[in-house]
Amino acid sequence: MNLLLEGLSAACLLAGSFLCITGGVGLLRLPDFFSRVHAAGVTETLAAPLLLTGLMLQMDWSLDLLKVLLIMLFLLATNPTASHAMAKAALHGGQGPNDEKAEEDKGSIS
Amino acid sequence: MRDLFAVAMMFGIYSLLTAALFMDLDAADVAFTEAAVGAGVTTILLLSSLRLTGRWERRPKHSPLLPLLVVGVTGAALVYGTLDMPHLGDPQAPVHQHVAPHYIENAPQEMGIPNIVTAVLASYRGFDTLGETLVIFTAGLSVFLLLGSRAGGRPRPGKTAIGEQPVLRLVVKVLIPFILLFALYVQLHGEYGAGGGFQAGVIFATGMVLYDLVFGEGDARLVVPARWLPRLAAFGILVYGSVGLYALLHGRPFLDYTVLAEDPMVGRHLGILLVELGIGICVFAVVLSIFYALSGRRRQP
Amino acid sequence: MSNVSDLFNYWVVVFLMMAGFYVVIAQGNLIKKLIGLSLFQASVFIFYISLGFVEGGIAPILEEGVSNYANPLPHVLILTAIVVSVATTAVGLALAVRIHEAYGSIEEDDIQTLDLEADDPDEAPSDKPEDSPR
Amino acid sequence: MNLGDHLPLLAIILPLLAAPVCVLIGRAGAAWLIALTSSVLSLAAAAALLQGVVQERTVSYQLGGWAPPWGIELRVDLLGAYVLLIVCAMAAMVMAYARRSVIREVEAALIPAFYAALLLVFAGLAGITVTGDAFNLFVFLEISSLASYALISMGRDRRAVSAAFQYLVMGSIGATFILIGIGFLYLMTGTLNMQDLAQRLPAVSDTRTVRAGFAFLTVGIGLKLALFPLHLWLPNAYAYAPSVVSALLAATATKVAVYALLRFIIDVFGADFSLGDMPLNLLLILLGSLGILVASLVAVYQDNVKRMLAYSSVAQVGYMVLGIGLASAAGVSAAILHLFNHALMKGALFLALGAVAYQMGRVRLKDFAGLGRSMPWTMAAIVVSGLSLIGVPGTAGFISKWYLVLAILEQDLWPLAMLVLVGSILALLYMGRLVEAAYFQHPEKNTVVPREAPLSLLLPLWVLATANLYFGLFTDLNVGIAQQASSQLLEGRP
Amino acid sequence: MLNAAVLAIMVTMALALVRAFMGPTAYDRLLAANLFGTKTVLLIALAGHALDWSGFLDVALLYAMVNFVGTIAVMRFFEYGAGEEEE
Repeated sequence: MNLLLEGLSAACLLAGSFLCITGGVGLLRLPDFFSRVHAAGVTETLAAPLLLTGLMLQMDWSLDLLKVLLIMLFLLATNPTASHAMAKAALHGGQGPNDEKAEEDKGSIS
Repeated sequence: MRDLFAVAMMFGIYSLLTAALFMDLDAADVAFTEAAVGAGVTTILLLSSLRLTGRWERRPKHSPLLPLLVVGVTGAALVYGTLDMPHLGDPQAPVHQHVAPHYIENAPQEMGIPNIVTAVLASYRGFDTLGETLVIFTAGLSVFLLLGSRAGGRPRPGKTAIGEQPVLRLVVKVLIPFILLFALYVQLHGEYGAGGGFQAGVIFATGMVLYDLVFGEGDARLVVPARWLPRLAAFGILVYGSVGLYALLHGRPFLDYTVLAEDPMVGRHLGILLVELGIGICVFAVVLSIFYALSGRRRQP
Repeated sequence: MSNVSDLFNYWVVVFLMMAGFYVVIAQGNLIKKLIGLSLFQASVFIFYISLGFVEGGIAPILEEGVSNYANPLPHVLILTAIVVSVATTAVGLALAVRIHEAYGSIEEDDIQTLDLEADDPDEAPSDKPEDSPR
Repeated sequence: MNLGDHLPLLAIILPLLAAPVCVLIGRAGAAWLIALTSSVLSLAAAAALLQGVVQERTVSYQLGGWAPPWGIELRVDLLGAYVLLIVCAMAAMVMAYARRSVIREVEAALIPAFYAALLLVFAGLAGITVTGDAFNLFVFLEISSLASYALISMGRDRRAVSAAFQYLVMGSIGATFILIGIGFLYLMTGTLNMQDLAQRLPAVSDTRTVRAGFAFLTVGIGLKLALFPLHLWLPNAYAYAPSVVSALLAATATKVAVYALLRFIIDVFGADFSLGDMPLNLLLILLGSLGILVASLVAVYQDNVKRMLAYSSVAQVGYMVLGIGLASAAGVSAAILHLFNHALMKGALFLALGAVAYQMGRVRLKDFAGLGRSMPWTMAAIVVSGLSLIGVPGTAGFISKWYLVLAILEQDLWPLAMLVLVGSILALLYMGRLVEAAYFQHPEKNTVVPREAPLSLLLPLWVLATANLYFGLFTDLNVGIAQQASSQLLEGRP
Repeated sequence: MLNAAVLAIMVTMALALVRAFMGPTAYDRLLAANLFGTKTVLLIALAGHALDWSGFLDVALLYAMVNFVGTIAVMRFFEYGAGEEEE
């Protein structure tokens, strides 16, 4: 039984960390702000729960398990909202999604 | 790094890393406080004052030679001082021989609560904590003296802070009860794990600040009007002071909690709980009043 | 002379202290001075906590079967000192806002020039009008 | 434990808890009343404490019922009780004086908070004199300086705010240095209680950590003390603060810092370590004399009278530090004596300036023209305390300078004796300018001739002025306690 | 296995820091700071379990909250800053 648990948690952790790194690299490589928001979104909203489930599988039933679940729920609630709010604010901030020209001159001012 | 907003964010990251370092050095309570205060309150206060004083910094004109010299001398004195220090974490260091072992051995018998830090904070060195609460009260008082609670015009009810963010408003509406509940948990959990009056007060205030940020401070001031806050802070301190004075009436030295109940253990429990409550109220009122004073002020060019 | 490599962590703390101290002295912007100040104080706290660290000990929260705890006293001192540091920063920020309103800028050089410009220091019209929003 | 045993605590808890009560009540008149009663009560407690301490040398009060090294202990010896008495006395005088002066200088809505902050400054300073725990001293220091930052910025001139900011930055750096110093000491000894430190330090006193800790502590306290090179924040802070605030700070803040310096140098580190091994006595003598000369010289050229007195405070601190630097029982007792007398002189002078500011609105030298006739009582008080500042025989100032010169001659350091004389002459110069403006110049035509300050301002002013004279003539009480305190301090440990 | 995950998180944090320093627009810095915060929550949770600290989950939960509030605060004040004046 716990072999299955071990395997599952290992898989989750692996997938989580892989997504993490791809998100990070995406954050650096992608040219435009809005594509970076997407990359950051991937890591925050997908890699985080994967890693936390991996962690939960390894822990035995205790108050701590409940707390990790709480953290996961909290992250799931806040991160998408934060990314959404950021994208909306950026849009309001006059930075069109994919007009490259706006990207250059906007970059110089702020 | 001339964009002060970025500096404020970097400072948030710095205090976050300090909190992680405290975790690694087995200081759960301190990491908790540093995270709640350093990354939370300080960053928010910095941002709200940067809003008032402008975001950009000019290149300093004068040469950095003298400061470098002073810093060099102080640094040399510090390094000179560290040469005879015991290594990191070696148990024979004098620090662990003299006063600390008493706390670790006697706290369970005398206090009966697992979190020794709260035991030392509230009872052994309770007078320090009274001083600490007074420092926070003084800060709130000073900001009140400087910026005045009614400054910056009347609150603008209903003005949404971040343009039209329906999604954000909905999620925040769901989250705030959870945050306030978490603050209550931290307040009462002080004796068993990391937490206590001070951290709880900060989390309460952060919850209210979040409400203020998203729904515009007009609504927030309707919930907790700014006029009450100085009095609330004063009430928090008087709760702490009266617990101490109560011991005086019974002829015991100040801040001796054993008078609160027949069995000294129960008395100390009660004393610590009351004291933490006093701190929580005071810190909540002060942090929120400072935030109101800064965020409510109109921008004078 | 204890071998030097073990003292490495103290030197990191000293470097952080000096970085904060340098920012306080060299920078002209008042808000940056405050950030430098709290940086300086934060590194003093790291120094205190590293005093209390015990090899193999755990956080000073009593659990069965564990005898080796970190030293709780520095933690208590630091809880108070963090409060002091935040209080000083908050009052400093409030002062910076008031300075910005009085002088129009928070660069130290501008403030000094504005003060010197006023020919008779006390005659200066700069005397705050009574009705300035307090 | 009857009331008598709680005295050390009562002296500081009263103002500490009176401050929140002032804010809670929120009315100006009531706030002033609370402030006055709590400072008068703590003055009574301090006086009773001095009686108690004179008999049984030291009074110890364990907080929370815990024994010293584990809990915090309030420990009052002769020196502590003596400084506590002068702090409480000056605070009571300033509170009695404050009512009308504050109404004129502070906006009505902020007056309750103003009194609360005044009480906190006083309570913080009183706490420093009473506490026996090093970290507790840091906490009280922080309370008093934080409250004084806001109070200084309440001044009417816009420079008050930038002066307060400078004071905040330098004060916080000083406090952090003290924190580093305490950390080094704690590292090597494992305790924070001052008596415990005193016993455990000799064993480790030759290590570099303790020496570095000693250096940081001295620099930190030096910053708070406005020792000569570190005094840059003081003139602006005292000059632009409201007159009540500069009176309270000038009369007590630097004195308590001198007390802290004495407490750490002699009580905790031991006189032979701090003044013998470490070159501190030379340093103190050098900085003290430099401070006297430079500060007095600068004071002569000041146009704003408050700044002039602020610079003269830096010079007077130089005298005290000179006394300590002599590293002899006579020197330390001269320093303690001067600490007491200087509080009287500066308190009276700043209260008098407050009366002038109350009538004229400003305190530049030009405003003093012809005041001798229009405000006779205030000017007479200024002359009396001015004479005491110069050190004319028959005034308190003379006594402390006399004992200082005796201590110097004991070690036949002739140049220093000359220096004290030059300092007095410089003091004569800048006070002379003031008196000459008041009595021999005529006010410009268009200025309105001010009436005499109201009685509520004059009464405390004259109480202090007569105290200057009283302690000048009847010296046994004053000198007796100072000499006992210094001998108790020094013989505490070889 | 936990250590591998912790390592991956650290790498991502480093990348986020690079973006925070380099980021042309302030929004990029804000994004990087938010990402950094979330990753630290995960780091504390995982490392806490691996090195069995005590009381680390409260800190992680608190930090998730503080990070969220900080991001909202920056957006709120940033909007004011950018909107009204460009020094």
